Parts: sequence; structure tokens; C-alpha cells
Amino acid sequence: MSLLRKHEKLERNSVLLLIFSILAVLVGGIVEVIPLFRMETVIEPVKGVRPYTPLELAGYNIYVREGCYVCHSQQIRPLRDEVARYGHYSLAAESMYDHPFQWGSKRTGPDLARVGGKYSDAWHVAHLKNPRDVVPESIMPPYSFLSKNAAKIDDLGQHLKTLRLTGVPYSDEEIENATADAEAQASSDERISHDGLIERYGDKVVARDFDGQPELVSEMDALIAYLQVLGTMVDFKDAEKVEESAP
Amino acid sequence: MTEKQAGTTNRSKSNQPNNSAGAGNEETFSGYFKKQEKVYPKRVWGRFRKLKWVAMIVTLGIYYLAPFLRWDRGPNAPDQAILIDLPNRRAYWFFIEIWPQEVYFLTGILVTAAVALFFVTSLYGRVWCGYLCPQTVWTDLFVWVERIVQGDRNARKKLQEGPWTLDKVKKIALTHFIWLIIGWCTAGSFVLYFNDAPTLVQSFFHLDVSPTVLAFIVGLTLSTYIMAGFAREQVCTFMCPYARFQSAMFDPDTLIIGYDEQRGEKRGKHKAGESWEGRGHCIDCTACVQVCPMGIDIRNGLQMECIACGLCVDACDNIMDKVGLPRGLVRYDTERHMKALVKGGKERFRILRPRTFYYGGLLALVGGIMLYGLLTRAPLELHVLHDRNPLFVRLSSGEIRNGYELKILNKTHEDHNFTITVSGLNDAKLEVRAPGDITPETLFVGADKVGHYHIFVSAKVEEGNPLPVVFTIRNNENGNTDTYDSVFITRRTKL
Amino acid sequence: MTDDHNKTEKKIDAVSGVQTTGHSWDNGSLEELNNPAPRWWVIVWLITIVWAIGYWVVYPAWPTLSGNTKGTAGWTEYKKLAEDQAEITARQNVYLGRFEGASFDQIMNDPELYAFAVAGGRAAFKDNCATCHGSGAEGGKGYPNLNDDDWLWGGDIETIYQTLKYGIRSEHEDTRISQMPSFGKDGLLQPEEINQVIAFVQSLSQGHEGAHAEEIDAGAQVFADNCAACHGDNGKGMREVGAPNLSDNIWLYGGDHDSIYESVFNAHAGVMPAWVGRLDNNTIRELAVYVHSLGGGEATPAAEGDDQPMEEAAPVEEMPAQETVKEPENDGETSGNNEPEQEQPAE
Amino acid sequence: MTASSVTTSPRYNDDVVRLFTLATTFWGVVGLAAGLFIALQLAFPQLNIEPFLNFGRLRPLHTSAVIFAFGGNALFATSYYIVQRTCGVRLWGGWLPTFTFWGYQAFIVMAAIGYVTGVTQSKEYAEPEWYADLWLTVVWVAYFLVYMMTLVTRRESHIYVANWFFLSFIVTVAILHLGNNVEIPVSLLGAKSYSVPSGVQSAMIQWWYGHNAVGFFLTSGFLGMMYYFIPKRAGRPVYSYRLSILHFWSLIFIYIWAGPHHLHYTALPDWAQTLGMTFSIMLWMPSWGGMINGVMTLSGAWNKLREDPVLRFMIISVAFYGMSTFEGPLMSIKSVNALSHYTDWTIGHVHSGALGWNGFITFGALYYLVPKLWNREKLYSMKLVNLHLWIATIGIVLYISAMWVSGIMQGLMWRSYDEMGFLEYSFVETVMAMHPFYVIRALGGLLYLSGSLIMAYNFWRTIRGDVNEKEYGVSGNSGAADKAILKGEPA
Repeated sequence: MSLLRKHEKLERNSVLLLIFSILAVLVGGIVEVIPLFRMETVIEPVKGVRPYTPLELAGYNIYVREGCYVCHSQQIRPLRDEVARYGHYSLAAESMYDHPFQWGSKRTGPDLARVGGKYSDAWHVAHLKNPRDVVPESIMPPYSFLSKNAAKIDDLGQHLKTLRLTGVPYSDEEIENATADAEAQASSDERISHDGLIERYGDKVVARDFDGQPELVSEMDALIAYLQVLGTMVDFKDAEKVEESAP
Repeated sequence: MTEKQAGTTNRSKSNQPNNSAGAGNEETFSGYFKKQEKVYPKRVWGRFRKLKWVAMIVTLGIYYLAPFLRWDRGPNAPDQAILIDLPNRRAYWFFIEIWPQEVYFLTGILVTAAVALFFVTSLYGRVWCGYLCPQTVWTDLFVWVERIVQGDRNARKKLQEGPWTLDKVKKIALTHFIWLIIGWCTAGSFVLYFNDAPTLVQSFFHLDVSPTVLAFIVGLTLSTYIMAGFAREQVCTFMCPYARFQSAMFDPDTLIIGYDEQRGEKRGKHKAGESWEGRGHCIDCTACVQVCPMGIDIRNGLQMECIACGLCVDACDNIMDKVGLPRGLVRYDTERHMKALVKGGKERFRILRPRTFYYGGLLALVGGIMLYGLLTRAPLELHVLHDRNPLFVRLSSGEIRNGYELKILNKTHEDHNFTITVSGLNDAKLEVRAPGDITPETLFVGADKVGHYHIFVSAKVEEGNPLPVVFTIRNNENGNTDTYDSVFITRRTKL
Repeated sequence: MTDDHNKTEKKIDAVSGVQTTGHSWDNGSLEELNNPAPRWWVIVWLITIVWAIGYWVVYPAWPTLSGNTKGTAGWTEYKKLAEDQAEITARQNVYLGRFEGASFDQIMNDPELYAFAVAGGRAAFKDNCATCHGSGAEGGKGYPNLNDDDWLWGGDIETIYQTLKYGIRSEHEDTRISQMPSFGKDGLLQPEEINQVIAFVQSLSQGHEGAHAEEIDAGAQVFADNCAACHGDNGKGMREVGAPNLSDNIWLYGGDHDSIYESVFNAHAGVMPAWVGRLDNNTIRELAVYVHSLGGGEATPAAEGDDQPMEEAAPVEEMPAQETVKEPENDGETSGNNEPEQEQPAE
Repeated sequence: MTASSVTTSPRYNDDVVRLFTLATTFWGVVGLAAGLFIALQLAFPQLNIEPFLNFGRLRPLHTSAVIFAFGGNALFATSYYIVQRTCGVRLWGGWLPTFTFWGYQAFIVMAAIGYVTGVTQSKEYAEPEWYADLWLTVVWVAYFLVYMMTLVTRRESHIYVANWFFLSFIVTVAILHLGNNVEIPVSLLGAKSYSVPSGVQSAMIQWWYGHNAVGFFLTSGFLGMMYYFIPKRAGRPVYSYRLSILHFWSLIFIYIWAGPHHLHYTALPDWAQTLGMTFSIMLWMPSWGGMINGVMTLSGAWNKLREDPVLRFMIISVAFYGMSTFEGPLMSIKSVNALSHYTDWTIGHVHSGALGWNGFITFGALYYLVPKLWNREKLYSMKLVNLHLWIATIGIVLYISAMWVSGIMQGLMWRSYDEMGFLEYSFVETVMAMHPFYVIRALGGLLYLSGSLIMAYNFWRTIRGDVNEKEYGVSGNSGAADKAILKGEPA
């Protein structure tokens, strides 16, 4: 029986057609997606990557909310010009706590995977308020409202808890202290102790009044805290040896 | 083309009537896939054939020879008239020189080309396809080679279908060899547009070319060989999107090739001396079919395959001359005109119709903008990028200083010195950080180069919002200027 | 399906002469021709499939139970990156060779070498110096701003190089050292005297104000007795000992009353690590040119103007700079630790 | 509404098709207007009005409005129309089709309000948050039921090829939607959720989804449209039944693999990138199978192109389909992608597909449908259809040529080194260089939007029952063929 005759069966039986269609479209996804969940073959064993602090997480959520990913990538490709322009190429480990990933697909603006520490807080504040004040050629939208809005930090514990369900290793203590940690991280005031924050998230955590408004933990504080940590977690002096053996 | 539009594409009917069955052979591989029906266009003489030869000689001549044209641009620039200099990121076209920032001219060219295609097509149909498209021109050339080596239509057909004799092997081998040579020349010429032509030709003879050049040559040789030698009309029929666009540009006033059915039918064989009464002028000699490079029968009306090359017109005219009838049984005509003739009326060609004006106007507009851009192209351009980090510096004197990255684009072919000034600040001091004795008044930029300088502007100003400043660059020798708007920043942003 | 009118009658399409499949829909207005597909279509498709299979053989392609196929070429995108970068490094090495043999004087007058040094220095700065001095070298409290025109130890290229190489109060034996007394903590000055001297010092940069004239005068005396030895009679500072200029608008530890009080009471002694041994000499020299280019760089003092390449003696007494031509012996030992010690200078 | 005055065959449920047709037209204008606005924002950043009308929030609004609102409604309208005609039965499910209409509009509004107020998952083309995702699932299941059960209850023995494509589109989009939206809400009263996969896995799943949103929403579904309206409008049988079979199965099987080509040179493992690239190349011919079948179907009716602008829309759309499905595999080649990715070349590519293929085939289908659905003898004006065609075509030309050139230029500028081995351009210089292209692009968008407004006007007048007397008054000399075409009948 020819192929055409066999195909007639499918054409005459809608359920069969449906089943074959489903089978046809399932294969590719299964082969490509499932093996990626064997983390050890995908994520390099580098040191330093930690979950976001509550304030950084609040910043990440603002980044998501404002759709920054539509213009900024967070993925430095291993191409020599990108490495020269933005720094060490991105590792899978560095976005392992991003739910979802923020790699982006378009660079209307520059890549931000390693923007952390590149510019001062003051620059970020000025730039976010009105990009053209500091970069006259910029076409980025202004975000001055971030300075005026208080960051919503009272429910950060709930956010951490949700993320723990997805596999981010937040401890009970971190969840409990989420709001306090966020407040502490946004403050330069010496009267506020940063010890708990540092104990929980490591001594590389940057805690200061990011937006120059000590009286308010603003969305600006949160976003800048997030931007300033981007790409700074892995110490590449260490990582290079690891990469050799990486997948 | 008339009411009898049903009688259209008849390629299979006329060329391969036995392919219609389907059912019998559907179980074999070849039942699923139809082999290309090779077309053997017969030789033809006439007006349009001449025009095609001229078009071929002119286009191929330009293509193969243009890289060798020279154009004097002075000592600091290449003297090749048409050159795309990728390493130095410049493109030259006679008097025009394009820098990377100016490739929007390329957009202009693309838009102009598209509109021009629409324009010409709506007036004259697919004449681009018939006369100028590379696919057509090279195919035409390859067919010519085939004919020279293997003979005309019937000889070629016979050779192809005949057994493999030594003679056949020789002829086929020679054909393919010449095709490859042409392909190689085509590829070679392409590469010449990206390199200094005489130098590259020389290094060819020394077998000293880069792998990139070699890869391009191999790739383009093969693609020319395959496209013009084998794929041929299949490209136009199945693959080419422009063929579709052009067909969609047609309207009843578009010139297309048409068979005058009213005059031609009823067709039939005709012996010399027989009366023409009661029959049509078409003697069913199939000359129009035999010469067609697309392998169609134009008498079946407008078909998607038709590239409007006019060879069938020539073929038919020759026959009409022989049998003593007026030419034009197959001719370029418009639908409206033909319909009017059927009704006995007289409808003239409408060259000037609204679309002519739309397209003409659009073409003039885009062309005008391009021309304006080219004519007013500044020989000097200034970019001033404000330093981001730090945004400003407080000096020991209490003054505030901002840093800027200057880029001075000297698009002339001479070295020049420039002066930078800034306005918008009181008592602003300008300082250049550069090796040697360079001052803001003596910024040197080499011919056809970009000068990079880092400058500092300091002024005694109160803290406040960013101040708008304007930089002006002036050529010390010829006085050309350009300006750039930037800002002077004086404080860290607080609320 | 329920209504199975037999429509399997195949007919020949009048226009094309091709048989239809006999299926029809929409009251017979939709039919299908039984044309075969064009052969070139399947040939090109097969070529792409063959090509893909070949690609899978050569490159990493299919997941397996334990990992994935690696491909015969041993290709990874990171290896490719290294190859591409080597091309650029080769290009830069040409300049590096010239740079290595050139004196600062030659570098500062050669546009290419200068541009090369600034670019190289900028890259090295981000990796090594930005941690303390900030990525734009704008400094911070306790860490000097390298963009301005105020220098503790001198801003000509040789001195900057010297500072980079051996550091300030670093562990290197050739480092420059000075120490301001802790006037308050050690009881050298009474709080009242400190306040007086602060009034005086502030007046140097901010001008005299009538209301405090008395206090300023008293402070002037305290200053002359205790501070002028290092900071100079008029507070202009003394680079030989790294004593800052107190009469300008730049304050490393803050210029308000409380900050100055703290500085006088406890004294500061900021530390700059020695980079020799951590970075190669070319990089240190590139950094020197870069820092010099930031805007505060000063001209080399004319007197020393011989064309000796490399290091030239810095005019500092305590520092036996002449010996610095030889590389220290502990060169390799410290290279494992690339992080500069970050000693907070405030005691 | 006007539907009450309309009497089409009672055999079919055309009320819901009419609703979807109107929605398609409406959302088309909205989506294109949003596109024009954000295009202008890139050329003139002063147009950003923070916070609600910033580019970052409007861009998803634009993409969702054109893909899901315009394209989705078009797919609903045409699939419902086609499945009834080719199965010879009324839509299954009584009120269920009407529910899919209102349910789907509710989803669109829900999503749109979310974007503007900053409720987004930040996954391209899957931005709506968990509550909207859930709602869409309900609507989609209803859609699937209506469609599938209509097929099951059909009165024709064979299932027409358009329905193969529609069915695979509906079921695959369901799989993709569920697969890419595994997320946990922070609280049941709040909009925010976190996706379960993170990093690499989240990227791979997202582009498995994202690419096949193109593959099944914008390709498979629209091919279904093409397979009905081109043969109907041309009055010709489909060119090759055998090609239909071959290219349908190869297309749906291979398309799903191509997702990783959006992640070339990222932290995604090399092997997955290789699969994405090679399958994209192998997808070239299966995609072109659709083009060949579309074009060759017209081969016996080529002369109609001169008279029928609706058919012209269709043929141009197939040409654009062919162009973009060639460009796609080309851009999936890693070395090409290294240059093109992150630049406007991608934007140009997407729009040659979206404006040229999806837009034009939809316009063609709508021009066919409106007179039929409202039982009008002909469209209000054929000249306006022509005008729409020309304006939109010029708009596309401006758009894609600007984006091609700017994308390639930007890619080259990013990777350009000076003689000393340092990067030649700072990023912001490439932004400056984009400006002229952004202006040209916006101009192209303006033309395209104007065309769709002309279409909306034409529909409004047609539905009202108007006929442009002036235009048809002179139709006397164009003969019976013209009249037949004006009625939307194959001549």
C-alpha cells in the first residue's frame, strides 16, 4: 500500500490525525529540554553565585516589571568583541537563580550582565531619572518615578518563600528577616546593623543608601542594588580553572 | 487574458502530456517528485533578441570590467572607482565615498530599487525579469554556450536523449567546462569589488589569495554554475519572490506579452497560397513555444512563468514576415487595449495613469533625498561623548571639570588641523590630553581618518542641573565647521 | 464521516491537464490536484539533511545518557573564543614590543604608544584598581580621586609609576611611608586646640570670616607649632612626605568640621598596595600613563630631564628610589594573590 | 448589531465569525498604532511618558496586540469559517464558540492592562501573568473542543489540508502555553509569580515556546488560512496534494526543534545550539513547500492578478513567506547569528514575516470574508483595497530595508576593532547611528497603519451596505469578470 493510501487513514480520522500531530511536535521539545535538567552537565561549578538579597530581588522584580529585557540583554556571548566590551562571557551558573532568565534578545541598549560596579550609584540615579542628562545620545525612557515610589518590601518574605518552592535555597532565617534585610541594605546609616545581612548573604554584599535618600527605601534603591550586583558574584580568577572542565 | 481565461497555463499539456496521470506511478519515488522538464530554447533573431544581446553585453560588461575602472581620489585614498573596502570600512563609488555611519544611503538605494521595480513593472510588466535580472542574463549566456557547443534546440535534445557516445561526452564536458569558467569569472569579479582589482588579479597568478577570498570564489562559482546551468527557469517559477511582487504590480494597463487571440484563432496549419479567409493567422508552427526559455506556450494567455523577454514576439514576427502577414500576432500589449480591440473600439495605451505619478513622485522623492544627502555630505563631522565615570570632577580651585571623548571625522583626503571650542559656559577652559604638543587649537586628524581626543572642560559654576553646551569644531585650513550638542554636569543627582 | 458521499471520483483539471485527487469540499469548490512535488525541492531538502548529519558528526550535537556527543573536531565555543582573541593579542603585541622599549618621555610624545598605553591601562585599572578608586577612578572617602589635580605624593608620570609600583605604606620594602601623629588620641593637642586649628584650616580654603577671627588666629599658632612642618606654613602641603594640601577644595576624608576633627584626633594613614610582582612591569607602566591621562597628570619636573628609559628617581628622601631598577626578589611569590589588601586607612 | 439584518446560510454559525472578523480589524489597528508609537519612541525618546507609556511596557503591548489580538482573532475567524465550510457542518458546541470569542477578548484586555501597569512575566510573547495564563487555558480548551468536535462531526470523508494545519496549530499552541507557563504565584490575590525553571532551563523552554509561537501560531495557522483562501479566491484546485502531505508533516516535526537558534553563543550547552541550527536549516524546504503550493495554486489564474487586488494581497504574502523562511534558516547559522543577533536585523526579519506574510494573508482573507459574512454583493470600494495594498507594500519596503541595513551596520560596528586591537566604537555611538533608520522605520510603520485604517473604513462602509457608485459606475468596460470578482466569487 502506498504512502498516500496510508495517509488517507489520517485524513479520514480526525482523532488519529490529532494523535500523530501531537507525537510529531513532542519529540523535539523532549530531546532538547529534558537533558537540560541534569544540572551538573549544564551549570558550571563556580563559586560565589548566591541567591539575591531581598533588596536585590525587589530590584530584579522592578527590572522585570519595567520590561528592561526588551532592550537590554544579560548574556555576554563568548565572542571576542563582547568579551572586550562587557567582560567575561556569561556562565550558566550566573543566572541560575533568575526565575525567569533575563538574557534578553535585543540590544537596543548595551548588555547589562556585568554592569555591576561599572558606574557609580550617582550615575545610575541620574541616568535612570533622565538618561539624556548624562548621556545626551541615549534613547532610553526616563524612570524618575522610581525615586518617588517606596519599594514594596513588606512582603519580600513571601517572595522568598515562593522562590524556595522553585528551588532557590533561601533559609527560614532569610525568609523571616527579608524585610529587615532589605531595609538594612538600603541604608548607609551606621546605626543600622548590617551584620545579619552579611552573615546571611556574605561579606561581598553591598549595603549603602543607593539613591541618596536616606529617609526612603525607594524602588530606585532596589533597582540600583540589583544592577550593582549583576555579574559581580563569580570571581573569575577562580572560575577559569573550573571552566576548563565545565560542560 | 480575455474571457477565455480558462485556457491558461498549459505547460504540462504541451510539453509533457503523459505526466498527468498520478495514480499509476504514485508508489515510486519519482511519482512523488516531478523531474525538471528540461527546456531547449531555440535560436531566434529579431528586435527583442537584439535588445537582449545588448542588455547582456552591457550588464555583463559592466559587471566584469567595472572593478578595473580607476578614479583619482588623491594620494590618501584608493583609486578604484567602485570599491567596498571592508577592512577600512569605506565604500567608494566614483565621486561618492561612504563611511560606516552613512550606510543609510544603502537603505535609500534599496528603497529606490524597490520603488523603481514597482514603477517599471506597473508600466512595462516583468521587463526586469526578461532583460536585466542576473538569473536571466547568466542563463541566457549559458544557453548560448550550450548552443555553440551542442547545436540548436533539436540537436541538443537529440544529444541529451541519445546514448553516451564519445562525441556526447566531449560535447557535454566542454559545455560544463565553459560554464565553470564563466562561473569562475563571475565569482572572481565579485571578489574584485572588495579588493584592489589589479593587485588581486596579480596575486591570483601567484596563487596567493586568502582562504576567505578562495571560499567566496568557490561558493560563487558553484552557485553560478548551478543556478544558470541547471536550476534556470525553476528559480523564476518556484523560488523567486520578486517574480511574485512584479506580477502583483500588474494592472490592466501594464504592458505584457500577449497573443492576439482574436486575430490568431482559429489556428491551424497553412500552406503557401491558401486563403486566410475563415481562419486565424496563427499557423500553429509553435515557433513561439520553441524559443521560450521558460518552456511555456504564450498562446495560453498570461502565465506566472512568463518573464516578458519578448523572444516569442521575435519568433512569431519572423514567421509572419515569411507568410506575408502583418507582425504582432504575439506582441507587447495591455489588457485594456486588447479588450478594446475585441470590442472594435480603440483604447490607447495609458502610460500616464495615477500609479505612474505615485511611483514617479515617490521615486523622485527618495532620489531627491538621497541626492540632497550626498550633495550636502559634510566633509567634517564631530562627535562628543560625555564621560560617564566620573560624571564630573571638582578641582582644587573649586572649579568643576567635565571630560569628553572627541571624535573628529575628517572625510577629506588631506591631513588637517582643527580647533575645538565650547559655548554655553562662562569662562570655560578647554584642555586636551594628548601626546606631544597638541592644544585645542591644533587637533591633528589625518586624511580620511577619525581623530580621537580626550578633552576637559572646566568652569567655575554653581551646582545645578546639567547645563547644555555646544561644541564647535573648525578646520583651521578651510574653515569648515560642525557642531555637537552635549551637557556639562555639575552635581550628583539628588531628588 | 457520518455522511460518506462517495467523492473519490478523480477527474482531469481542464486548465492544467492534471488529475485531481477526487477529494472535494465546500460544495465542490475546493479540490486538490495530484501534482507530484518538484524534484529540486526534495533534492535540496536531502542536501540540508546530509549537511546536518555531517555537522552532528563534527560538532557537539546530541544529548546522551551521561552527557552529549562531543564531535570529532573537539570544538567548543570557548576554544573558538581563545583563537579569536589570540588574533587580537597578536595585533597588540606589535605595539607592546615597542612600548616595552620606550621611555615615558617617548611614550608621552608618540600618539600610537600613548593611545595603546591608555587603552591597556584602562583595562587593567578596571580589574585591579577600581575596587578602591572606583571604576571611573573617582575615588571615595579615604581613596583619592585620580581625576582631579590634587596629589598627595606627586602627579607627574614618574611619581605615579613609583606609587603604583611600590605603593604607599605597603609591605614592600621600597614603599613610601609617612605617618601623621594622632594629635588627639595621643594627647598632643587638646580638643580646644584642635577646634582652633580646624577653624584655621577651613579658613585656608573657605576664606576668613570675621566672626571666627579670634579662633582662626589661635588656630594659626597651633598650626605653625604642630602642622607646618609637614603641611607647610600656609597649609599647601608637602609632597615629599605625602602631606595633603589643606588650602584647596579637595578633602580626602571630608572637609566638614567633624571629619577634620576626626582626622586630626586619630590621624589617617591610607595604604596603597605595591603592584610590582602582582602585575608585570608593562601593565604598571600602562596604568601610570592611564592615571596620568585622567586629567590631573602633571608635567615631569624639568631638572631630571635625561632620557633614561624606565624608572627615574623620584625626588623623595626617605625612598631609596635608585635601587628600584632591579626587580624585587619576591616577585613570583605574591602573584598567587591578586587581591590587593584593602586596609581601611582610618585607624 | 448588523448581524441581525444578515442572512447567510443558516447551516453555519457565522455570527461568531463576524465577531472575530470585527475584532481582527479593531485589534489590527490598535496593534499597528502601538507599533508606530514605540517606533517613534526609539527615534524620539521624549515620547516616553513614564511610567505607563514607557517603551519597556508598550513593546509587549505591541507584540501581543499584533500577534495574539490581531493574528489570534484572525485565526479564530478563519478557522471557524473554514472548518464549517470544509466539514459541511455547523460549529460544534452551541454557545461555546461565542464563549471563545468573549473569553479571548477578555484575555487580551487582561493582558494589555497588565502590561501598561507593569504586570508581566518578562518572557517574550508569554508576558501575561499567571491569572491570565489560566484564563487563556480555559478559553483555549474550549477552542480546541469546538474545533475538534466540529472535525469529528464532519460530513465530508476527508479532512481538508487547511484543517491539518489549524489542528496542529491549536494543539501545539496549547502544549507550548502549558509548557512555558509553569509558575507559582506569590499570593493568590497578587499578580506576581515566579517561573519554576530558572536560568538556562528557563531560557530553553522560553525559546522552545517563543520560536514555535512563530512556527505554529504565525506559520502553521496562517498556512491553514492560505490553503483555503488562495484556492477559493483563485478558483483553482490546490496545486499538489502530495506536497501538502510532505511539507505538513516535515514542517510540524522539524519546526519544534529550531528554538535554540535564539540562544546561539549563550550559556546554553553547545549541543543544543547545534540541534537548533541544523534543524533550522532542514526546515527551509519544508517551509518552502507551503510557498510552492500557494504560488502554484495560482498558476492557472495568473491573469486574475491584474484585476483583483485581494488576490494580490495573497500572492505578495506568499512571496514574503518565502523570503522570511529563507532568511530564517540563514540567520540561524551560527556565524551569521553572531552578527545578526541582538540587532535590528532580527526585527527586520520578523517584520518581513509579520507585515508581509501574516498581515497580507490576513488582509486578503478579511477582504474575502467581509462581503460574504455580511451578505453584501461586493466591497464598498475595490480602489481602496488597491490603495491599501500599495501603501502597505511601500511601508514594508521602507521598514525592512531600514532594519536590514541598520542591523547589519550595528552588528559590524559592535565587532569592529581599530588597528591597535581595541574596539572602535562605543555602544552609544551605535545608538546614534541608528537614528536615521528609526525614522525611516517609523515612516514605514505609518504607511502600513494608514493602509489598515483604509481597510477598516472600507469594511465599515461595506457592512453599512454602501457601494462606491462612482467607482462601480465606470466598471462597465471591465466586463463580467470584474463583476464576478467584485462579488468575491471566483470568475
